[in-house]
Amino acid sequence: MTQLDTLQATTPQKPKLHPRVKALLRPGFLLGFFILSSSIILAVFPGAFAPYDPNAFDFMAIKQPPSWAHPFGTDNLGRDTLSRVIWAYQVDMQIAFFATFFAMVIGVIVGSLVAYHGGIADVLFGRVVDVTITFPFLVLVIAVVAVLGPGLTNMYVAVTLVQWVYYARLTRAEIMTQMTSDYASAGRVMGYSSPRIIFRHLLPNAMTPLITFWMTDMALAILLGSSLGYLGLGAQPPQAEWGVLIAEGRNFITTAWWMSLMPGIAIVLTGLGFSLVGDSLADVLRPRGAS
Amino acid sequence: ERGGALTFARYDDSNLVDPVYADRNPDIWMVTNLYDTLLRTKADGRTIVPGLASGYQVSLDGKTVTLTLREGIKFSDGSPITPEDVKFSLERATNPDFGPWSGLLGSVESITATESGVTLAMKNPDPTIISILATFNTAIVSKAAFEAAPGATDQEKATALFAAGTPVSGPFTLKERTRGSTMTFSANPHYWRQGEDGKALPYLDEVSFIVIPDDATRILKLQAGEVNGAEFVPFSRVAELEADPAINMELYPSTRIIYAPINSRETRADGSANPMATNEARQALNYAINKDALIQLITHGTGQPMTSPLMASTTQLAHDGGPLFPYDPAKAKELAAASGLEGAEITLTTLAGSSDDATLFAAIQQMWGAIGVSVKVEQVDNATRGAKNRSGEFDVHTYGWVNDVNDPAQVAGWLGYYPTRKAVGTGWNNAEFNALYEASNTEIDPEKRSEQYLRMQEIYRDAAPLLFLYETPFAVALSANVNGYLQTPLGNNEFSSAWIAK
Amino acid sequence: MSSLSYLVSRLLQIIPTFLLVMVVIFLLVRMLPGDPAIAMADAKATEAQLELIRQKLGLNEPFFMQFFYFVKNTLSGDMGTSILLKAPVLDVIIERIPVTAFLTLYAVGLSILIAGPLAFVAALNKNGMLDIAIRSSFQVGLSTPVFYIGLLLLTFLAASLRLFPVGGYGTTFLEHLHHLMLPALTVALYTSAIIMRNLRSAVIEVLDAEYVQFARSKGLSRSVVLGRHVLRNALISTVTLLGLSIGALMSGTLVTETVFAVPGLGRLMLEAIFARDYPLIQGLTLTFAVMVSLVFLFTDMVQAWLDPRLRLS
Amino acid sequence: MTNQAPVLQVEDLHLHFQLKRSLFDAIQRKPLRKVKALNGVSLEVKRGETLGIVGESGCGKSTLARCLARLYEADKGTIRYDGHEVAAKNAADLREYNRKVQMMFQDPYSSLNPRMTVRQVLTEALRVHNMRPPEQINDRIAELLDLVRLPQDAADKLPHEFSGGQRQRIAIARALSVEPEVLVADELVSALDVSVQAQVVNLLLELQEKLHLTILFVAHDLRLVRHVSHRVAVIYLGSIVEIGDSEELFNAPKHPYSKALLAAAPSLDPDKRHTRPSISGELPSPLNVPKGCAFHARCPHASDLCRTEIPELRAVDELGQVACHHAEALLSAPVLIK
Amino acid sequence: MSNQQKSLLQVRDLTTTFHSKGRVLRAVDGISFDVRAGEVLGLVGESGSGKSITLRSIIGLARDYGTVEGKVYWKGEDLLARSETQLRSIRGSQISMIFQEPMTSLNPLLTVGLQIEENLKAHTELERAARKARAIELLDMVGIPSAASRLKDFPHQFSGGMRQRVMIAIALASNPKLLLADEPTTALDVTIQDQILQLLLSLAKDLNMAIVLVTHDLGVVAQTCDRVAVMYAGRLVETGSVRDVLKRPQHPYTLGLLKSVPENIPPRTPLYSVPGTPPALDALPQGCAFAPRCLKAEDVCMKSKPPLLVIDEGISSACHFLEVAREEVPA
Ligand SMILES: Nc1ncnc2c1ncn2[C@@H]1O[C@H](COP(=O)(O)OP(=O)(O)OP(=O)(O)O)[C@@H](O)[C@H]1O
Ligand SMILES: Nc1ncnc2c1ncn2[C@@H]1O[C@H](COP(=O)(O)OP(=O)(O)OP(=O)(O)O)[C@@H](O)[C@H]1O
Ligand SMILES: [Mg+2]
Ligand SMILES: [Mg+2]
Repeated sequence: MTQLDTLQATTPQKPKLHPRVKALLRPGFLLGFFILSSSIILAVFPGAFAPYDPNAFDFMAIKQPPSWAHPFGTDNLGRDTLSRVIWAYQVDMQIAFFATFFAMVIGVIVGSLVAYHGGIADVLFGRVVDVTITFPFLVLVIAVVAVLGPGLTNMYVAVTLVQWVYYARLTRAEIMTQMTSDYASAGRVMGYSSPRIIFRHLLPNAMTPLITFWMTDMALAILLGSSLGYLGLGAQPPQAEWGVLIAEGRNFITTAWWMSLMPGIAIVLTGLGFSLVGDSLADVLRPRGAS
Repeated sequence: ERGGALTFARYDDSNLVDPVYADRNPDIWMVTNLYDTLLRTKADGRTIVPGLASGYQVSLDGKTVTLTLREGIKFSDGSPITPEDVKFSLERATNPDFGPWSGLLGSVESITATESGVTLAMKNPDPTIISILATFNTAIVSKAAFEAAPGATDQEKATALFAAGTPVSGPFTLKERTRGSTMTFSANPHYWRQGEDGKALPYLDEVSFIVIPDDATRILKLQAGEVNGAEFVPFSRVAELEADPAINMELYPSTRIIYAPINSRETRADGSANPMATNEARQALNYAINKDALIQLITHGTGQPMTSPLMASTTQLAHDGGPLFPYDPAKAKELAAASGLEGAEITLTTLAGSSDDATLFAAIQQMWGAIGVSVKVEQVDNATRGAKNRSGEFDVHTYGWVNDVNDPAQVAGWLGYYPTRKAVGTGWNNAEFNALYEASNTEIDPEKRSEQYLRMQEIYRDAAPLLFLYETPFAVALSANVNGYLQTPLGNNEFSSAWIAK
Repeated sequence: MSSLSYLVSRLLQIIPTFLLVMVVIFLLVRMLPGDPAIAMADAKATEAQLELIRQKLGLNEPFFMQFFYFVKNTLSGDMGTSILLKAPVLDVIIERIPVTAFLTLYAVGLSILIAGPLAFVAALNKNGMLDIAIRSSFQVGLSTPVFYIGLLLLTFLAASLRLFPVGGYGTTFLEHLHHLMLPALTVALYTSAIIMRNLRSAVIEVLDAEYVQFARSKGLSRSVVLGRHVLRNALISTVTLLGLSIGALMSGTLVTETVFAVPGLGRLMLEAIFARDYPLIQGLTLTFAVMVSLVFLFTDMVQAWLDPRLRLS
Repeated sequence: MTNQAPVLQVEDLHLHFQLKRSLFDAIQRKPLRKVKALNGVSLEVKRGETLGIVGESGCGKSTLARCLARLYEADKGTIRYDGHEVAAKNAADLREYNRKVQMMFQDPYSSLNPRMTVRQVLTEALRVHNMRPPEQINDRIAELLDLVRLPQDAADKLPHEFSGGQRQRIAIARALSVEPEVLVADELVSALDVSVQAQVVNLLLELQEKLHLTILFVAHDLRLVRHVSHRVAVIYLGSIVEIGDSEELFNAPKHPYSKALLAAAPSLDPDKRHTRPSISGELPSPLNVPKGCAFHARCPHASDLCRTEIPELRAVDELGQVACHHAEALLSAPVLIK
Repeated sequence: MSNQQKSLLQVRDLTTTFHSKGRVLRAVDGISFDVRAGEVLGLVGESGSGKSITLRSIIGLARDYGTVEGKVYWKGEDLLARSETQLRSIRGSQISMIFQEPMTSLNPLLTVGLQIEENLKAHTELERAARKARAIELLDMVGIPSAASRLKDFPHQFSGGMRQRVMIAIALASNPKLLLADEPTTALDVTIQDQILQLLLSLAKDLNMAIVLVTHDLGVVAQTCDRVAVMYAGRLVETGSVRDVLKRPQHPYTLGLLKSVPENIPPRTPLYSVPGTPPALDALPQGCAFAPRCLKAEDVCMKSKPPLLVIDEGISSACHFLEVAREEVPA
């Protein structure tokens, strides 16, 4: 009287909408997604949206307050602030991406390898982390930019040099957690190679906090880009960059507030977009069933 | 009633106010508040008048200079200022091991103290010597104080003496100081000079300095009424502050010129042919720039075009030939075409974080675009720019200059004389210019010297190793009740005649 | 006893970090274009004069000799003389440490005051309107450049309303509090956003924990449950973050210190870099490294104090 | 059952986990603290048999299982497979060993990669070990699903779409995919409900029959172990205290600990309640295993000898071995429950 | 048996639903039962059948995250109608609860002493010194050696069994009349489980305290309970005295559970197993929740939910075909 044959798999009924998709339909994500996608569109096609040449001087229209002709007003050289803010999307979205992407890639690779193999590499890594996080960050960035020459590419190099450590740290911790799961051991029992276990099994499960962190980091990269722009080490003129725009506007905060306020709003909005999307993605990407 | 205590917001702190070791403007410009010189320059920056020395005499051959000390002059501690102190001070100033300024007294052979003053024996006649004796680095310090000061070297002693209680010869004494943030001077009761109202100088009981590096913050501090003055007001704020009835916006004439050295060598540092190697090319670049527009955009109308290629118009022997290279796009184009400049790509090296330079770059890019020259920017910090200037690894970079000495020799040697600094790093090397410069440095006939200078200015103008941009004043905002403050054309902050209306 | 041994072993761990930082900064400053002589004498000096200066500063010595002297002197407590300030580096740094420390602690204090209660409110209203409102407002602090926030605060709170002085540091403790309010607030707006995010999710997590449920099943009052059981546990992860932020703050106050004319280490660092003041840059970097390490050590101790599981090895 | 030569031979296996020691402790020359997880375990598993391993939490059951699966490297001792020492093998042989000796884990929620579908899991296993040419992989997956009684549409689902029992069956399918000879089941059913447990246990019994598998069945549910095992080993603090024929051991445990353990297991009969705990005292920590017999502190029969001498595992009759100084004397003592 | 006393706790139609992500999940579905003073009631059922939520609903913890309906009479008063503040005076003093996981249910940051005294502070007038004395007494009572010196220890310094004892001590601090014990021994080893169960039983006897003991182990039920209630998918399917239920199960599910335990069956033979898996609580079938797994199910089972009917003195079952089931009772 074996019941084995009558075994039936009663899998939970599927809801109509995939729950992950549903999670994405929440207002937070929608707003964030809208902000980020608009930002990307503006960054890719600034020319299509900017009403004026962002660098054209107009001595007849210096420091004009917002009006229909210049919705965001004009700056001290008569340049249209709206156009400059729009063109700055290109630069700042680039900063957001490139100042973080390579750091993430390197950090993730190093972090996973170190976590998985442990031993002397892990000890060395610990030292590198110590030195990097105790080393004054801006000093390193300023120094690297000064050595390599200012400009965005070198800024990316500088930031990557420091920032990868944070990704690696996070990845390491996350992989270590994942390694306590039996599926990692199962991989070894199955006789899989360590690269396969690390990159095929562990890493995809460790990605969620990394992606959240990445999103936040992109927002912070824009902020850092602005600070470096303020110090003249970031974007190079005539490229409009929000930090540079704000820095330009700060001498006119009482006489032409729009010069600094408008790019300021752009930064805040973009930051908001990144963090909204980051938070929602964290919810969505978390593998279900793993409580 | 003249007097009161004044608080002044500065852009940077003085690190060591000593005649010999002052090497940065915030130090140099403070020296004469603490240490008086033998001779003085009047407010116009040209006329030399007696100071601690009541008179001077230059021998006919120019080989001996005799100075007579004023009667009854005293250091702030009441001890007399003696010829020995003067000899000590001048010997410090000539010692090449000490500060960077010893070269200014390079012509002095020896110094002897006499009953009534000192006598300088000269190696050769030096037309600048009188001006130098009115310059901060020859200011008089107390020999006794130095001998008593702790420290093994002269520099250590000088550092130790930059402290409260040190006997000084100038109108103020140092009362207290917190490195990096504040410094207070109080009136020297033994100071010898009298003001125009016949009362003893200084009028002020105290001057306090607060270091506020950020321009906007400095102005806010003044607007909030927390200080009585703020220096280095950005020109973009001048109009706004001029309109403020509570604020007295002062634009002091200066010897400051803003220019841009052009690499004039045959080849660039990377070995490629240099399109800016010819006079015509450099002239084209100059003609293509609308200085008036720059003056409006950057100095907001406070600046003025350069009229002498070698120096600011306030400098002695400056020859006013009208604005240099007035904007002439047609001529620029023509010259550019003729000199093969068209199509060249030039890198403009600017100072990172300077909004003036950013504007300048934006403007130049447009203006040169019109003559077919494309411009790239390269932002660097000050030290990097200095290194590039020295190594010649630049095309054009921004620069500025303020005279330290009340004589054109310093600026001319700097801008045009090849052996000193390769003509401000441009590599321009003109034999006639060099010879004239050398001759002028020993020429004590003012007439002849003036002619030499006229010729040098002509040569320099034609060769145009610089972009001649503009001259700017020193913009200082004072609260309306401050009177008598002066920033000299050399930049010195003069508080001795300042007072606060009660 | 065991906490002492822990302390000592943690202090020992700082040593290799310190040595590595020494190597990095030594190499880094010498890679910077330009040298102190050029930065110091600027354009006005001749090559001969520069040589003289370099000689005086020992810059003509072979590279490794310079490093040897650097290490030797540093380890014997001598960080050299600042080229820019013409004063012993150690003196200058000791003068300025209290300023930066004060500003940092002040900012951290403000951050906690701002972030703490609001994180709780947000967590208790998870995904409610209040939560969203709080989180979005902090986003502003998280994405506005410091120099801009600083300027706004100065313009409105200081220059217009005269609530606070414009910049400076003051001389007495109360003056410090008054003068540094705005710079601390500027920094706190940023830091509190980071702390708020972390604390909020920690509180949410702890609220779900079994021991909180168990505490409630004991019939404890809400304030006891939240104060004793939730807050403390939620703080544990936040303390680490706080430590990291303090570390970043210390060296990150350079722009704030410049805008608010606060004579702290950050601003000095900026000046030192521009002046290529090798000894000063080196000294400051090492100071930062030690200070940050000590902060990390301190946060570890706080954590151990909060969490008895960490106390025993 | 099948009484052949042993397929696995474990001899004197030791494994101590070193706890992290701070720098300061090292300087002070404080001794390293070790968790003594395994202290000389020897056993043999015969081909086709099921060896049950029981013991309380932390006694080293999983550690032993993991040593056998080569997740841990033993400090001392040997493991032989088919008479060949495993440690001496080269990398390729080790992979082959790992294929032949498969392990399954307790936690159905963490033993499967949450991001891989069942098909991906099985495909990967089949590919890596070249079990089937690529074109046959899907057929083989269908076969495997069938074997573990999962519906075919399970192949393209993610683990979270399955119940605990189903996940364990997926884990079994994964292990079976590489056609192993030995299965190490570490608490395979402990996390499951009784009714589901029965399903999985039945499946395991059936597969063993069908595929001639050798099974190491690690569990703490004594009833279950008794049901599935041919032989049983009782572990206490990293050592085997008793090993022998399952029925014999359950009917007449010889070691005092085995007795206490069996007595503590609650009987299903409400009329057979016992009113006093079968044993007092907490489990000692494996950080400081007591001297002598590890059990002496809780043993009602402990003598001075027990406090000083470690008892050897020795045969008292043909069916089993005991590690107790007083085994013979206790043989006559009554068993508390069943 | 002296079951004539009045009920201490009466649960009537208790229903707890969760609304999450647009789905309704009925974790407890209209259950009713009584607990009499001094008795031990076992609540058994598979994982996820709603046992814990039932307890949490009674004590008012579940209403934070779910909707709790029905009545819970405590000494004649409906607890569910009470405010949080009113509930607090009952929680921990009259009704206490012990949680499933001794490892996570004690606050790791607070000393054991504090966690005991906390309860005393909330519910008694005792002074500080008296509280301490009481805490020591309690630890002593649950069998923790050298209790006085362990008050200052933190939970992580105790073993799992000791932690569970500490939890019991906390729960007993204010002499509750009812102890809700949510799988108090599931996380423990058999030998320790044995000790804890014996402890609970003797305490219940000494203090005349009623216990609701949640477990999924039928052996534990057999060893400790007076009466049993069997839960399946949020509903009670069977209640009765422990003897009745274990020896003469009425419901096919109870029967299935009992049969899947490998007892009285030749080794290595297939075990009986209830086919299939429990249904998801947010997708319950229309009729009897057990019907899809029931070998005896017929159309009526698919259509209507059987009510819990009293079929004999003290035994109730919820099945359309009770007679059929009864036939299957093992001899
Ligand atoms: N990787 C490890 N590092 C340190 N100690 C470990 C490690 N793995 C196991 N231990 C310790 O070794 C001892 C034996 O552990 P093991 O997991 O083998 O016990 P177990 O019998 O399987 O227990 P359970 O029934 O709880 O699964 C335990 O004290 C455990 O804490
Ligand atoms: N906060 C909640 N939100 C939504 N669903 C919940 C919540 N808490 C519990 N549930 C669900 O309610 C059901 C009953 O849970 P409960 O914890 O009472 O089960 P249980 O019988 O105690 O199981 P176990 O034996 O595993 O402890 C489960 O399906 C569970 O997923
Ligand atoms: Mg285990
Ligand atoms: Mg439960």
